Amino acid sequence: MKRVQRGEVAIPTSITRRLWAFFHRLASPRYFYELAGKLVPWLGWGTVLLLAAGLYGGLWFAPADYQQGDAYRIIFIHVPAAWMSLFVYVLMAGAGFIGLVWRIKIADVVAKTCAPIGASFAFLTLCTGSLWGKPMWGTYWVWDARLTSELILLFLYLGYIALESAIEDRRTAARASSVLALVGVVNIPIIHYSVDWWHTLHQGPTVFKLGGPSISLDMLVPLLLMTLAFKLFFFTMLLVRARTEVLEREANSAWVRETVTSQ
Amino acid sequence: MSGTGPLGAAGAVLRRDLTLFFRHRSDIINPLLFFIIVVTLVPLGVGPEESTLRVMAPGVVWVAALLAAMLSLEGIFRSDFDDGSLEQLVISPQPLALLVLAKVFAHWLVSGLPLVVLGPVLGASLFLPDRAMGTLVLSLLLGTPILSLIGAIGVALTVGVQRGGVLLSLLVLPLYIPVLIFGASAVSSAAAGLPVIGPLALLGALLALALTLAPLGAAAALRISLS
Amino acid sequence: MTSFHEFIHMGGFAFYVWTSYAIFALIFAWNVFQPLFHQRRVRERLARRSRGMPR
Amino acid sequence: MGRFRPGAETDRFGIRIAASGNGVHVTLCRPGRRPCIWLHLATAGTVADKATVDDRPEIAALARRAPRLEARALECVRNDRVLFHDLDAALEPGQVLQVEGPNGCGKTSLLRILCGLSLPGAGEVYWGDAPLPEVRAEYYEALAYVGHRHGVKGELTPIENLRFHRALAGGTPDRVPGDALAHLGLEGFEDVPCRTLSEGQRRRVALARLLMTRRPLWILDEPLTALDRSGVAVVEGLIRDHARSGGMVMITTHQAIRLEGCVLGRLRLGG
Repeated sequence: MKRVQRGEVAIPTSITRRLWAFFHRLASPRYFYELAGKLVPWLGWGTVLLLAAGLYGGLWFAPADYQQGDAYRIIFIHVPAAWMSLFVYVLMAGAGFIGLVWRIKIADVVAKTCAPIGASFAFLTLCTGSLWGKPMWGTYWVWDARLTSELILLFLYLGYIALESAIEDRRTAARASSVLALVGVVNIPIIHYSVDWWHTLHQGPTVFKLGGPSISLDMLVPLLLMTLAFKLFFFTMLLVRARTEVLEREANSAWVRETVTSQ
Repeated sequence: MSGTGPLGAAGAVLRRDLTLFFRHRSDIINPLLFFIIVVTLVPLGVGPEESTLRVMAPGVVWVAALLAAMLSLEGIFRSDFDDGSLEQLVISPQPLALLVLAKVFAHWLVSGLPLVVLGPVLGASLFLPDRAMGTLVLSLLLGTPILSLIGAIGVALTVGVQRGGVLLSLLVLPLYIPVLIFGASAVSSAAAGLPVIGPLALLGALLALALTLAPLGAAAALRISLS
Repeated sequence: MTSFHEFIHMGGFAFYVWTSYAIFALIFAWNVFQPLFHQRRVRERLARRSRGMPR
Repeated sequence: MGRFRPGAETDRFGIRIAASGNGVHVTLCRPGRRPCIWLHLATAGTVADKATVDDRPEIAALARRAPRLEARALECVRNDRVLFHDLDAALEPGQVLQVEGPNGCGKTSLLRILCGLSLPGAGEVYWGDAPLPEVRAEYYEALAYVGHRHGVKGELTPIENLRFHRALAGGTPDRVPGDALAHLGLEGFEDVPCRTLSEGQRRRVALARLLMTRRPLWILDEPLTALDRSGVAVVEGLIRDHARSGGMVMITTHQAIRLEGCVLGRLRLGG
């Protein structure tokens, strides 16, 4: 190990080589298929545990909100779903970019399989948002800035999925939808800003602070637990869908025939 | 001079497209008629009272302009894709983004500019106050190129798809929303006598962004759709 | 939360809270089972195809 | 309808709309300045047309890079069907390579990959020993491609099509549109909208593009379709002259082409 002067970080080359080898191997569909297969059970059980803890904490343990009573408990699925819908879109655009530039097939697979999960999160956010709006604002749908942005995000997802399925050739479809995702990800902040600007222009800023000036700890913990649970759930189902997609794309190769007929 | 450089080629594309549009007038006229018809439908639906129409005028004119612009997007690449001259553009030594910009400019001249000219006429039919006319023209002048530029990316992505029209609107409309918001609010602010520099400046910023990035995006999308 | 009754009642907002969580459960279930069914269908299709033309 | 003379000075300001034989052109005249054509919808015979090229430099010397097209281990998959796999091909100046094979064996896909229009599943295309993506601009200066869809605009006349192509392609101009069309047997059809021409005539307009700018590499996808006997003879002559003066041609066709005195390679695709 080289002597490390203060302030200079020498990452031993063995680690970078092993890291690079890992990513390189990850690009090979078969290795990805097997690795994903091993990970899915672990991630699955992790999700179940986190969900149980989060739901218990959020629905049973957390105190009622001084303003809204128990109606606020919807945030434990509304807020994580909103965060996840945005996170998945950015991840999808990133995977698409990698697939587009370095032509790594697995990146295209990940990008394609992200979309339906992200869309379901966006849809969940909208449903819970409107159900939460009824007790709070009196109507199921109010053109609130965040809800409108979420609705537009759902349209972006649907546009992505529609384009991906409209083009027959699998590789062209992946590359075309990657470009769309990149254009979309550039537009998301613009749309978000313009909708906020439009909202404040017409209705003035709605003062809504989550559970009073500062959210109390026993509300925050379940929220973080649920957010982690959503993230883990997303990766689990992403790997499950990705494995199927890999099987379909590599249908001609021998290892797929072997794994398919062995069961 | 060994042949024309990139600008010469872009000029040639612009001239050719304008010639094609003028020889095939229906592609130009239909979106304009659509624009007029949509605006005239609103009073029939909402009622002829001046008070209601006056409030809705900016939004209606802008939504109709946006839909008319989107309707005419197919004309940018569709005919070139069908007869194979799009491939000649892609394999020409000139930068594809510049040629795409020329095509979008030709399309805007033919479809966006008439919307700018027709806007005030239709605004007046919806009792839009005269002081807002200037802002309406300016906002359409800034907005319609953005619609053509962003639409070009959508058309480039769906050019290979049969019956890509509905898919195109699903891809492009969410991206049109900021333009609609800033355009319509500029006109309604003008109608209410409020300062309009804010939304117009934001429209200008969107136009600058679209002018620089959209041709590159559309060129990349074209190469992908043709492969 | 003290009693199970209060838990069900949700301070009068039972309908909204439980409908939201029902939709949450539905969407998560769809996210879990749709890929699994799809995977099984794909495996069967590929198995039939590969048995059909042994290379 | 006066013929338009560029460069004539005018003293009055105005926009002159002159409808000449083949369309309308709008000229913006400014006092003391040459009239600049603002909207040029049709072209009367302007001076620029009469460019003639006296010397004919060796075509192959035109390419900046040693003109050599090579494909290494190309693979193409079209919706889960492997069209060809591990395919090697090379094309040297003076050579003609004919790609043969049954319908649907991937001839067009191969040509599109060689043109850089579509990406191969695996393998790489080299132009002058450099991978295509790195020398794309140079390659496109050296390539002339006439695809299955020949790319002739129906609304424009042959002259306009060729003039547009020359402006687009750049490079050293070779023949003047009128001569190129005459060479392809299209005298008298110069000013007729292409949609009124037959498919064979439109194919000839597309092939006339090859004469507009001097390109070392021609890639022709079934250029002989819809051509009558005289058309086929003209095209064979074109290919022969091109190959003899150091050019390279890659062609797919089902008819046997007679190319005396040229190195004719064959590339068989598909079973």
